[in-house]
Amino acid sequence: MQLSDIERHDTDILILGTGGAGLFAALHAQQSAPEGTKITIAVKGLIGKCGCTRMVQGGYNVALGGGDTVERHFMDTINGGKWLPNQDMAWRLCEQAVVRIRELENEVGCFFDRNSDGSLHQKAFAGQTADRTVHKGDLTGIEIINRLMEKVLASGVEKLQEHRAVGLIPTKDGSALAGVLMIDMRTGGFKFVRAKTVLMATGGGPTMYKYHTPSGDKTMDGLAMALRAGLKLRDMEMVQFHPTGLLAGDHTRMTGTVLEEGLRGAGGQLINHSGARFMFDYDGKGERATRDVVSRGIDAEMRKNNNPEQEGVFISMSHLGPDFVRKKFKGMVNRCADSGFDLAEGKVEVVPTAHYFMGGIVVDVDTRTAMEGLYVAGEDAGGAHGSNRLGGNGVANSTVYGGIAGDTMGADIVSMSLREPDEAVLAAEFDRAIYPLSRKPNLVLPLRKQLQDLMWEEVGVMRTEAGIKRGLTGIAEVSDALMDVGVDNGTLAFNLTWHDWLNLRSLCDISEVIAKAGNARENSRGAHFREDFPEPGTMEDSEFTVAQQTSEGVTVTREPVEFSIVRPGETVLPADAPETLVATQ
Amino acid sequence: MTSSVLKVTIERSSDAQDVFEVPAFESQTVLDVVSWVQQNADPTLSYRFACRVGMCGSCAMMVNGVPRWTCRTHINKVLDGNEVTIGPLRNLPVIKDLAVDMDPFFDKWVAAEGVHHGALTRDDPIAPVDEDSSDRVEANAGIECINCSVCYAACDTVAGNADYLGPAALQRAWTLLNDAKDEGRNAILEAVSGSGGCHNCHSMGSCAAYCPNDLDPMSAIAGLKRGTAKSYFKRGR
Amino acid sequence: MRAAAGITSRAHPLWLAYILHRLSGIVLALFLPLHFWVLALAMTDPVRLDGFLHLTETGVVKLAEFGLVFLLAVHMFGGLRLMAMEWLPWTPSQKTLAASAAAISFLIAMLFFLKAI
Amino acid sequence: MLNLRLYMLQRITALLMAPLVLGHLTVMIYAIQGGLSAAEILGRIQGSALWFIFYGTFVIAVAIHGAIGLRAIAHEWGGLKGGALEVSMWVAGLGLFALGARAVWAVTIA
Ligand SMILES: Cc1cc2nc3c(=O)[nH]c(=O)nc-3n(C[C@H](O)[C@H](O)[C@H](O)COP(=O)(O)OP(=O)(O)OC[C@H]3O[C@@H](n4cnc5c(N)ncnc54)[C@H](O)[C@@H]3O)c2cc1C
Ligand code: HEM
Ligand code: SF4
Ligand code: F3S
Ligand code: FES
Repeated sequence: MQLSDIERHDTDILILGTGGAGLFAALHAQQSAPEGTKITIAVKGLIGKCGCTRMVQGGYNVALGGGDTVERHFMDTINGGKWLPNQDMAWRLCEQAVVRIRELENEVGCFFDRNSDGSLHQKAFAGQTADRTVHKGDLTGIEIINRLMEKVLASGVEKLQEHRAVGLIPTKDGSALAGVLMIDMRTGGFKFVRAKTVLMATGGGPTMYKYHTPSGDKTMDGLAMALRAGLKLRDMEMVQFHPTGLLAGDHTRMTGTVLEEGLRGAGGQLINHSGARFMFDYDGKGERATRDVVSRGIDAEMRKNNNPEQEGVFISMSHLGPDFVRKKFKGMVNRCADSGFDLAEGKVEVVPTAHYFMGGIVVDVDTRTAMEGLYVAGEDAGGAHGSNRLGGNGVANSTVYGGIAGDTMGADIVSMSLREPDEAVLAAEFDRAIYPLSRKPNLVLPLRKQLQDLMWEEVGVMRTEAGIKRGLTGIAEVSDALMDVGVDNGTLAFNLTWHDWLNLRSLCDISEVIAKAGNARENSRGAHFREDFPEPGTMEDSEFTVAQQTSEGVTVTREPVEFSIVRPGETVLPADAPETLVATQ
Repeated sequence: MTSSVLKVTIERSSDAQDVFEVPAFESQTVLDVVSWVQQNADPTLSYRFACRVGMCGSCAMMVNGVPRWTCRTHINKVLDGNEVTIGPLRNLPVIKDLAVDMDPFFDKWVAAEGVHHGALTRDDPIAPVDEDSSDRVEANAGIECINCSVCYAACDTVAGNADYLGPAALQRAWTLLNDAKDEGRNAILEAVSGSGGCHNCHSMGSCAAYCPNDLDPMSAIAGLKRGTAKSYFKRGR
Repeated sequence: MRAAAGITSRAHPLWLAYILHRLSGIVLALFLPLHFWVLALAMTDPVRLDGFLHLTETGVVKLAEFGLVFLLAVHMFGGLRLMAMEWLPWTPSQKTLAASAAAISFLIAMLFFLKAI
Repeated sequence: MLNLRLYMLQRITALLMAPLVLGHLTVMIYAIQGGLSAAEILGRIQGSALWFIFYGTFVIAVAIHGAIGLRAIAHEWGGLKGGALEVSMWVAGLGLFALGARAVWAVTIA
């Protein structure tokens, strides 16, 4: 494999990833770009069949009246994010969600559950003050992505499936993006795709944790590429843990997958190693407290227990009546049964599990980045959620901003042309990707496990300075060790082990950033909890972290949050607005 | 479990198979077995998965001759003694080892007009729909399809008839035909009446028998046959 | 071996019904021309037709004839079942019921038939 | 390789044949008592316009029905397609019709 073997390919608009963000961008770009614009969609898996948007269960947050307003949705988002969100982004999210949901129903053809009068059914996730979440049963993501996928497949965009982006290649002066280097995973060949605009929508994905929910294809590739390209990343310490991931042992990919929120909402009980309910020791709402609180409660109980046979805690539903559970949570009961657990009658072992990444690339409200030609939307973009993402705001974020990105790119390309790449960077990125092929083959998996254990222990649900330091040392060790692990180069076609290596490379790079940002934030906000700094700090002085790759390696600085719409202690709601519209259960 | 070591035969191509000894673990799915082989024994083994929980439909393979989601199939369910044979999904071109090219499946999905044909726009209010109306009940019946292609692999008609659109695509067409919001009625009826259309289905029911989601494409296709027959008499074609 | 494994893995009631219907259809399509040819002898060679008809008295041919009538019946009820499945908006259990009713009444009819000859 | 038209033809002919086959079987049960002879058959149905229509319809139906059925099998199991498939269908259909027509002619008219 040589540099000259790289196939060169041109397009106008290139989209990386086919989650809610990527697919919406493809549709909107087609609507807004001038006739004859070539749109290409490249994705690590199959179109619409990878990524996390498909895995969305609970639903989509949108204020559709009935007392709920965009203002209320916005305030919940700001409060949930503990005043760290970029307010303009959060506002745009809440405002555009209203348009996007109509688009999903009317133009894309989604069907969401209805009330008996035919209107959309909405429910409330924890942390919301209105019944706001639109859903299709508990398989909302499947409905959204299937419908989007059909539209895109039928639209005639160019498809580069199982094409993995490995490097952003700027122009020689570094001011703009020229194109993206990728591996055609099916053949193992390289492709350099030039485009006037590129949308990065690769969806983050905190899969460097021992327990994690996202799909297997998500390994922080986008953020790692952006880091190398010198872009600023914000809120990188903010990893959301879902409290109830299935614990089925080390040897199954099922471990870490989500047992849905609704189980606790319906009255599911969490039981510790000595058979006692414990959540009321941590919060007055018990099991119904927000994700971060419950995750920390479980984590604390797990640390108290040193029985190696039992790592997690148990969720127990049987007191609600096994038949009720089987009926109401059919999907979850079946899923547990497939791993050999009886959710309806027995109890199932659970652990907190890394679920969503609030951190991401710094963008403006139109998804533009500091680098001309590069746009970022969805989970890869930072800012909309601050320190915590409300359940239901994730898919709203990716679909809203994916659409905005499509519109923005469609308009921007009119005044843009293709750019010449910096061949030196191209060569460097190529070398980086083929590096393991020239080393002596060895197993990649043990190193990945090592990183995952490390991140879980030291940079996980609860953090300390000492732990983070140990974490950083350990990450460096794994990172170095990885450079001594080679990959069998007998055949490069569909060589998953090569991609495992590249995945781990991205994860190591971003793990370091997470640890460093975590160390820089010396307070506890939302998803980030420092045992050595348990207080949230004053809201007025809120700062967010910004990480960047410089000649000295990754450095983290802090920038003040701009309260461009509302200041801490104030609200955009009318003075007489009730605290919450959700009927207390 | 009868033994702590599983004998796993993997079909690498139509005439080559490899046998691996895989340690048995508790809570082990077929996907875990395949992953173990790739991660520990043969790093060149190719396969595909994403969500690992039965939502994305990219991990389906033939397991002892039966198409299944490997991520949601506990190995104990399929072991024959301590043996299992795993091959690429039937009826689709193999890319390498256990990974197949799903494009024909999706091309047919689109060819069956499996795409929303709407008249409303994002500026219109969301139409009220009675969830209990018979049309909506019919549309909802097939809506949870994750396009995993298991039914497509199970169907002998697909095996013999390269043009046949197949159960999943036709089920999608039927769903849309019943969707009050869809305006593509004639286009759909046209699309499913061609030489690869619903009329090729022999109601052998393997699609419904093997769909891991308990969906019933066979009945959906029967619905299309009724729909097209009705319009045949009405429109004379 | 492989083929056999492939087939057994697909064996379920509806698939068996399909394969039975198909095989019976093929055999009928092969037999019918023969049957027509024999009947046409009535015109060209009545004596030989009689010869054939006498043959039906003998065990083997009688069995074969019975087999064909049986196949015709199987195919016909299979076909009617199929059309009911496709066209009648009945529930699956109603269809099973109807098919069994048809099969049972047919069996009774066959019994009378067998008694008659 | 069945489109709506072939499908409808196959089902309509099937529906048509069902009563005819039942009728035929009933007659057979009745006739077969005491054995069959050419004279008997001929005596019963020769010269009868009704029987001519009865068996004539059956022959037309079965020719269409069988040909379409064999077409599906020839495609799915035999791999025939395009022109070869069309030709084989017509050969099967016309063949069935010719043989059947000759037989009906023989027993009802000639
Ligand atoms: C189990 C689960 C349940 C969830 N439930 C909810 C919920 O109920 N409500 C809610 O609002 N949010 C929920 N979320 C979060 C939500 O799924 C995400 O916020 C959102 O879908 C992210 O969308 P995205 O388009 O940014 O990324 P994704 O949908 O993850 O898509 C990323 C895409 O990028 C591709 N990609 C990755 N790397 C590369 C590369 N190097 N080259 C090319 N392509 C690449 C991936 O293959 C994928 O196609 C849930 C998440 C999970 C995991
Ligand atoms: C008596 C009434 C009959 C009925 C109700 C009937 C019904 C049917 C039906 C509904 C089909 C379609 C099957 C499918 O699409 O899978 C079919 C197929 C077929 N029929 Fe008949 N049929 C009858 C008589 C006959 C006769 C007399 C023949 C002999 C030539 C015949 C030969 C075939 C063949 C070869 C097929 C194709 C089978 C397949 O595709 O699997 N049928 N029949
Ligand atoms: S109908 Fe069932 S088996 Fe077929 S693609 Fe859909 S989910 Fe898979
Ligand atoms: S298996 Fe195939 S033949 Fe019809 S009933 Fe299902 S599509
Ligand atoms: S991996 Fe997604 S369905 Fe199996």
